[in-house]
Amino acid sequence: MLQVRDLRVAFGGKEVVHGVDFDLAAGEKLALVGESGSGKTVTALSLLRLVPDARVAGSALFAQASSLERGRVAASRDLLALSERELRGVRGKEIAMIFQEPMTALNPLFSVGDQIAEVLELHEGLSAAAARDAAVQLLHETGIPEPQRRANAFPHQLSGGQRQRAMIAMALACKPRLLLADEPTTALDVTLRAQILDLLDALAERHRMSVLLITHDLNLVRRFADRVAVMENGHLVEQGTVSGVFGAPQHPYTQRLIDSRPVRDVDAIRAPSGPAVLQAEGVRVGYPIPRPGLRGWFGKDEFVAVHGADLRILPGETLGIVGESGSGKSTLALAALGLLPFTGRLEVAGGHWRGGAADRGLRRQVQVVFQDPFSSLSPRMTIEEIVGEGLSVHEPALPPEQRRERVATALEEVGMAPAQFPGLLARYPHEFSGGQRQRIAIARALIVQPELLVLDEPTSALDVTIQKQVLALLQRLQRERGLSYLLITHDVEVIRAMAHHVLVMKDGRILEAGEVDQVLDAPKDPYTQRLVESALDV
Amino acid sequence: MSSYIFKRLLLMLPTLFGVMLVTFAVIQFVPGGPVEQMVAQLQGRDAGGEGAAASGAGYRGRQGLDPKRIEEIRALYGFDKPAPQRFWEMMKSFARLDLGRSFYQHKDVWDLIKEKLPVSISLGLWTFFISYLVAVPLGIAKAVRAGSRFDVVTTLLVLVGYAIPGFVLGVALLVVFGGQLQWFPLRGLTSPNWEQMSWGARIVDYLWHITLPLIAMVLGSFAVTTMLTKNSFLEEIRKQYVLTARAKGLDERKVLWKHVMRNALIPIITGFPSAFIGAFFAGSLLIETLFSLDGLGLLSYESVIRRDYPVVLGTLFLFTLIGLFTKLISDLSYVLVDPRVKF
Amino acid sequence: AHAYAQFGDIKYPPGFTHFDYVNPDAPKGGEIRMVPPTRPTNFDKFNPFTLKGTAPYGMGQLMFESLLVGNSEEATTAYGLLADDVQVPPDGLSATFRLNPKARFQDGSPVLAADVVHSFRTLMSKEAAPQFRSIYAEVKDVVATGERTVRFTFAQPNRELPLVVGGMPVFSRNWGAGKPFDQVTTEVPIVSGPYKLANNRLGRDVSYVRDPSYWGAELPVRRGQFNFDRVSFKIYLDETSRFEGLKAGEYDFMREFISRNWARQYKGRVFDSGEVVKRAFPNGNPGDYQGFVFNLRNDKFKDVRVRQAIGLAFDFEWLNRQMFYGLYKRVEGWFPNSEFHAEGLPGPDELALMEPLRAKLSPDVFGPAVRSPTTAPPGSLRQNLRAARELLAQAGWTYRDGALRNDKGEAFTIEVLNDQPSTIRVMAPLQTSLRKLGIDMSFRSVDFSLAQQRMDNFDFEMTTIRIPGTTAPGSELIDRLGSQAAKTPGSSNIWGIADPAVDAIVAKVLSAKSRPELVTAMRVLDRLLSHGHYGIPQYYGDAFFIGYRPAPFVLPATIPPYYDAGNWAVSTWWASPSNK
Amino acid sequence: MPLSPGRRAWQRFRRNRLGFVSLVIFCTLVILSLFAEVLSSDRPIVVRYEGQTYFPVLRDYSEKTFGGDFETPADYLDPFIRGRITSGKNWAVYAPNPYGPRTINYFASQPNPAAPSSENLLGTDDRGRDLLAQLIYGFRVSVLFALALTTIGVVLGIVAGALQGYFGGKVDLVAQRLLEIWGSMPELYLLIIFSAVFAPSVALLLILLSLFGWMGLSDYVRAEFLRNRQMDYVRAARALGVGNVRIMWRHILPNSMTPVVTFLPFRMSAAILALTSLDFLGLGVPPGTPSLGELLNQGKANLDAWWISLSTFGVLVITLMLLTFMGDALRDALDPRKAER
Ligand SMILES: Nc1ncnc2c1ncn2[C@@H]1O[C@H](COP(=O)(O)OP(=O)(O)OP(=O)(O)O)[C@@H](O)[C@H]1O
Ligand SMILES: Nc1ncnc2c1ncn2[C@@H]1O[C@H](COP(=O)(O)OP(=O)(O)OP(=O)(O)O)[C@@H](O)[C@H]1O
Ligand SMILES: [Mg+2]
Ligand SMILES: [Mg+2]
Repeated sequence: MLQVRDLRVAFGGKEVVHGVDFDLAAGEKLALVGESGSGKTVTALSLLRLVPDARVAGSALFAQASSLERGRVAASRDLLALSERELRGVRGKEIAMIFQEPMTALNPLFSVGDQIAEVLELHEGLSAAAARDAAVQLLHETGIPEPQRRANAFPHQLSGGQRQRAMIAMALACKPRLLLADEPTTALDVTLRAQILDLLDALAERHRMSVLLITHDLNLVRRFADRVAVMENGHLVEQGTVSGVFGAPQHPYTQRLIDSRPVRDVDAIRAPSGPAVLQAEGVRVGYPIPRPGLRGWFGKDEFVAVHGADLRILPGETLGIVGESGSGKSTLALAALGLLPFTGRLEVAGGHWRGGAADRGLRRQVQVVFQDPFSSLSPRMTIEEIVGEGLSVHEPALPPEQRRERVATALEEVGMAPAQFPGLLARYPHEFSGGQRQRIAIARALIVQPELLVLDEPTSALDVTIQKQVLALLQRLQRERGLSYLLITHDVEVIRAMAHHVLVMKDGRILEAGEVDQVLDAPKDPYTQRLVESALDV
Repeated sequence: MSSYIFKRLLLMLPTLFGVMLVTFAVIQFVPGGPVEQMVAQLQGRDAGGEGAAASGAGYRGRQGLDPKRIEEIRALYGFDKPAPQRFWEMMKSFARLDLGRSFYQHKDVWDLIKEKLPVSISLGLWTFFISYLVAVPLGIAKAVRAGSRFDVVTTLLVLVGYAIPGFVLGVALLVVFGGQLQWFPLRGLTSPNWEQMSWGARIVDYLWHITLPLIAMVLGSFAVTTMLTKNSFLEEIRKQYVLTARAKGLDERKVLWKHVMRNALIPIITGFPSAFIGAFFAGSLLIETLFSLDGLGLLSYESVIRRDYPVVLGTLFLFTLIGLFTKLISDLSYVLVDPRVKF
Repeated sequence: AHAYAQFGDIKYPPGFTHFDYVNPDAPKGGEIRMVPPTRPTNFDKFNPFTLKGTAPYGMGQLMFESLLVGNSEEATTAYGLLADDVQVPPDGLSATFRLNPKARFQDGSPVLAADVVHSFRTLMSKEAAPQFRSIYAEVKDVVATGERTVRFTFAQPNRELPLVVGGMPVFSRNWGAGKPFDQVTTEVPIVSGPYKLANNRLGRDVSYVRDPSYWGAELPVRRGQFNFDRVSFKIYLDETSRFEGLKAGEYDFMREFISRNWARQYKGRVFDSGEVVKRAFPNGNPGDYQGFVFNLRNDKFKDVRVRQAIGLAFDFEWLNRQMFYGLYKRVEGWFPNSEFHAEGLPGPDELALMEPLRAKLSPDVFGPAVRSPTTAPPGSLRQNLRAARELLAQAGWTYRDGALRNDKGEAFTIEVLNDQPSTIRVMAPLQTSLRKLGIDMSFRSVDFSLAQQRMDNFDFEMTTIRIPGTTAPGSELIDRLGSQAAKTPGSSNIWGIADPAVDAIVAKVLSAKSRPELVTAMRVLDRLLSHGHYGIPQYYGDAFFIGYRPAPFVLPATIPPYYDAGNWAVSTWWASPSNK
Repeated sequence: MPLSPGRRAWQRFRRNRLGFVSLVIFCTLVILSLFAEVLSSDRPIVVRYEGQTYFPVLRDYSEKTFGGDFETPADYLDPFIRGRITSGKNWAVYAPNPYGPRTINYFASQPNPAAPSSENLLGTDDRGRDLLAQLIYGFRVSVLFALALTTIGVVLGIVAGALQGYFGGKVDLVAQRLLEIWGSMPELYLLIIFSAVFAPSVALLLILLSLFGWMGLSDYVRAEFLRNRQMDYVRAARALGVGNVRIMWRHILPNSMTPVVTFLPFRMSAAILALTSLDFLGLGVPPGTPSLGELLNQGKANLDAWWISLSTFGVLVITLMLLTFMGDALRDALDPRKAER
């Protein structure tokens, strides 16, 4: 159904995709895996001609719906040569896209319900009310609780996973014939991931929808895809059936990919060598949400995202938080960082958040990597400025050359060497791939050498090789400097590799807490049990 | 939000009081008050200039005013009372929404304002609508075609429109279309026999009168809004959500007018309320004068220059009050447009 | 008597039929459309006599009548209008008027003594504008001595006073129906004049229609006048639109005040075709004294030589040529274009007045009258400046270290203050020439009120002034030139002239019993003032610059000596057959 | 070799050809006008008189030096002096346009304002000064003044708007009310009071106009800050321990520049006009100072003297256009997403 030949994409004269060829049959599910920054997103986007400021060459023949039935491939159109108008008919209707970073990809000023309904109104010709109902239904299918209310929420009022699901709902709204899913489940916990995959499977089955799945999660590939294509550095290095490629990988990169899994290399916590770096008791966080109707004029209701959490992190310890999407993990982390108002007791690195400049000293000791790296990077600052900012704030005396050097080192440690990326330091955030941005965010946090690092899904956009590298880095730092981590992730393997203690959250409450082996090997709570099971399952 | 609104409404009182107090205090220091104005007028002083004025054939008799007369005039204007008392009395009547009476005209300030409103509203409202109706779409079109020849040429045009001072354009229009060709009338908002006209004729007559002043006013008003719209759109148009909107298959119009528009709106609406209020209450002194339209622009200017303090303070009170409300509305509309905005 | 003259010179004898400068048989009818020479924005009342508000232009001339009325030939003589007889006893302490029994208000009621008394009382009351109380300050009282006779009594003898009260507007007791006078605003006045308001709407333009049953149409003082059935005044807020209005035929008659416009703009199609005529009507009106004023309270201006030297730097000929298109005349003396202007050597009559003051006067005054310096060939500015340098040197001012300095080393600087930014145009050449003398002259224009205030406190170095020419000088001279006034803040003596000789001559002017006496005194005054070099005389115009449509009108054959162009046109022109 | 962000912005600026050319022209004009004394002056550049060389552009010479009457500086346009310094072996090199900003063409052959002629290339204004000289000097005064006023206004506007928008809450609530009070001050009366106390000067005018000139912009900046302070990258910066000032300056401001950049050219041109708008209060520039605003006023007063309004208007439009195109380029330069091709 889709025949891509010699696809080349270049930014400002620099080619990042060097002639990619692949085919995709109707109903087929092709997984595109590869190194972070290898050009997967760009490849997918260029099929819809949505890469701004890029030169796209090659051809992408897309079979017409009618011709397909008659089995004639001849009547296909070259997506790259269609007029804007023709393309518009294709976009959203026949080919839909799930963007990698749902926060920035959703319009911040429209409720997600509206944004989903819009596609339905446009392509299915539904009335506003009908589209709205359909949107709620779609949200429900993706497993968002309280879909009626969530449909009215704006993107910033949703959790990372919820946004991602809204994005998925939007893409699936018109039952497209081809779905370009760019890391669609990174922010979802394992149970939801399974649910979404089932949904996609069902659609592929029923509507012969083809899926181009971009992912780093090899388990996902195994579980879901028919065929797999491996990209490295803008080249498609290997292609084949999943079992074929995974069974007998040809290309060295593929081999490395398959061999990489997070390795546990952490010291057991030493005896409490000092006071806890983070100690929280009964932390409760609520968001104001509008009351419906006229009463909305007179006040707001509160949605409690975290109901009194207790936690404690010792120096050199990693506390992992797993839990359902939307369970309040990020909220808890933000509260711990003093970025959200909360009630309860919280002591960080021996101090309290007081707000404003008074926190300067404390800030240096507590750093964070946000769940959504793109929106957390200032769009008009270069990478050097972004990564170096912590230094210029906390070590203002540092001469500029040294600062630059340290910035380069920090980036190198997360796998972004200036040698590999010419002009790296002077680039702006939007010029990077999702995984690269995530690593920039990690480098930014690490460079100031904090004592406690809050990591909200730090490796969700990284391919396994890089993930391994980053985790190893974190482990090394912990060993060498006694760093503590608060690690939020959906990846049970990462937890296993990194955490000493683990905390399971659902619906704003802590279900279970304890040593990592204890919780993962002998889960008590039914939710935890399901979580661990499905992790093994995929 | 409601508590914020309540706070704002509550704060209007001290603000209003502050505005009046400050203005009143400033006025106390202004050299040459209404008494001096009146005295000078009565004495018929003339500083001389090029044009030899008409020799006043006025009444015979002693000229000049003796100090007693001047005292009387002072009392007439209430200047015999101490300033705090005058302020207090003024505030009391303002609280009753009584704006006082003009020093020089036989009218209440209210009546004066009402009398001038038709002209001001005519000019202002039309200018407002036309300028936004043209400038916003033009700005969007320019943003989409940024850097193209269309962009450059339209920039040039709106700038020329902006740079021609309204009165120069007005004079040119007046001379060519009013004086020479006599297509349009030279002065006023309506013909003298307006009252005898049928409704249809009235509308035609009104439009016929308003055309020239309106052109003179509106041409300069495009540039700022156009450029602001263009730049706001350029700022937004490259963001990721625009890609999403396109990926949905929305046509460019919808992408721009719905998705980008709302995001680009904040700078545009910042100027909107003041422009809207301006549409009602601000006149354009020069255009009004040129086309002999008796509007608020002329009134404000004359009252300030002639030290007609009741008119100055009364209009200030009213306009400030309305201004405070519109400011509130514009602040609220930020939230309406962008739910992330918090005060 | 049928008339009263301040100095007894009455041109028209009793029983005359009409004034010479009107056409007694002018047909009635037609319309004339004018623009007011003042700049109102609109009018908001029908009562011209209260302080607040603006009454329609033209009411005074067209609607209100007085006991006596002047004409355009005699400055100090007035003939009976509402009064058919006026008596002034030899002591000059009263004046008695007998009302014409035919006199009627427009509502048909007769004009009675009680109305005259009412008018006077009303104007003197607090509700009327304060200037009336100044104008009639010397009038002690008025009584109705009969149904149709009134007697005004005066505080002191003053030959002008009968003219003053004779010119008082008279209106009916019923106007305003007993309301306080300052509340009488929208009531149409009940008056006796030849015109009525065309409608009683307040607002922008105003039209008057001739009252066909006007009682005085056949009076000799009215005969041949007020011929138009309709007189309209239109308000334009802007000069350009006003001028375009004339060209477009929206009205018929306008007076131009700016020489540059007159020279440059009155051309083009409508002028070529004769639709509109550009015509300068010469007049015999006394010229306005316009000039720069030295503030003598400043030490640097105390020396007459300094003042004279600065005057020498003023190049009128250049200004007139380069800026005024040769349309203006130089102001000579203080009373240009009038019989009060002194020339040559003083005559015996003048010497008679001056002799007693010889000790107080500079000998120059007895020499020829001062002539304003000129740069017309063979003279030249360079020559004048050389003379000025000499005078300054004599007064102790010499050029050193980049400026003209006195022996204390102070530099000579002048700041000219007024409220009209356009003055800089006139000043610029003077500035340039003064720079050649080493004097730094700067210009400061401030807001009208501020200028007013600084004038009142005499807080300025130099300024400009215009004194309207007058045919009948009077007590205003005391306020303008008297030593007492020089010390009184707010007085019109802004120069600060404090000269006992001037005081003495002013007293002579005021006490003059006959016109020749007055003229002599005034000429002496002119000599004193011009020899004092209290200011730098500038220029005046001796003609009205008029643009009008000729077709609808017929003009009277003779143009009177003293007149105002607009009033003259309204009252003595008549409609041509084309004007229906 | 990686480019610094500043250089990248500069490159982006240069890539906007129109903007770059505008910048070049504008700078050239400003620089030329800075040398106005050489281009247009009533003093000759060099005079050779009786075997001696004089440089009147640089120094005052008394008229007596050249055989005149007065000790005061010579008027080199006076036919008398002119005759002396150009007759016989003497010679003088006059500036290309031999009139200064205040030189009245005293020996003009036509009444003022005179139409363009070989004597005065662009004609004269209504008091006999050479229009070209007026434009050159007026451009200089006006543009320098406008630059200063705009800079002050923009800085104040940004600071005030940023503080209110960034801190929001009580700061915003109170500051806004104070600004409302400040903004409704009877500006004209304050100016009149000032004009009573101080003599007019450009500096005074600058201060007075600066007092109120920033308020409009501050509203726009405030609105942008109110929105942008909620962005995730601000939260990230805060988490990093970045101080408020730095957050405002480095993170929010660059993303809130749209209104600032848009208004820049308009503010400039408004400032040019404002220079003489207060003339009627006696608060404009000292009378006689050449300025574009004054020429515009003259143009209105002398409609038939088309050369005044037309040439002034031309200069104004060109200035405004250059500024706007520069503004466009600046916008591009500040936008990292702008394609670099
Ligand atoms: N606008 C841009 N300008 C310049 N270079 C860009 C731009 N967008 C992406 N790139 C570069 O193109 C390459 C491919 O990016 P792409 O987003 O396709 O990677 P990816 O395979 O999706 O990686 P990830 O798994 O990290 O998301 C990256 O090296 C990135 O730095
Ligand atoms: N600004 C907000 N207003 C209202 N509700 C919010 C807001 N932000 C988050 N929420 C709600 O709070 C809950 C917790 O959100 P949070 O982001 O902490 O989830 P999470 O555990 O990080 O989930 P994920 O794994 O999907 O990122 C979610 O249900 C979300 O809808
Ligand atoms: Mg990607
Ligand atoms: Mg989260």
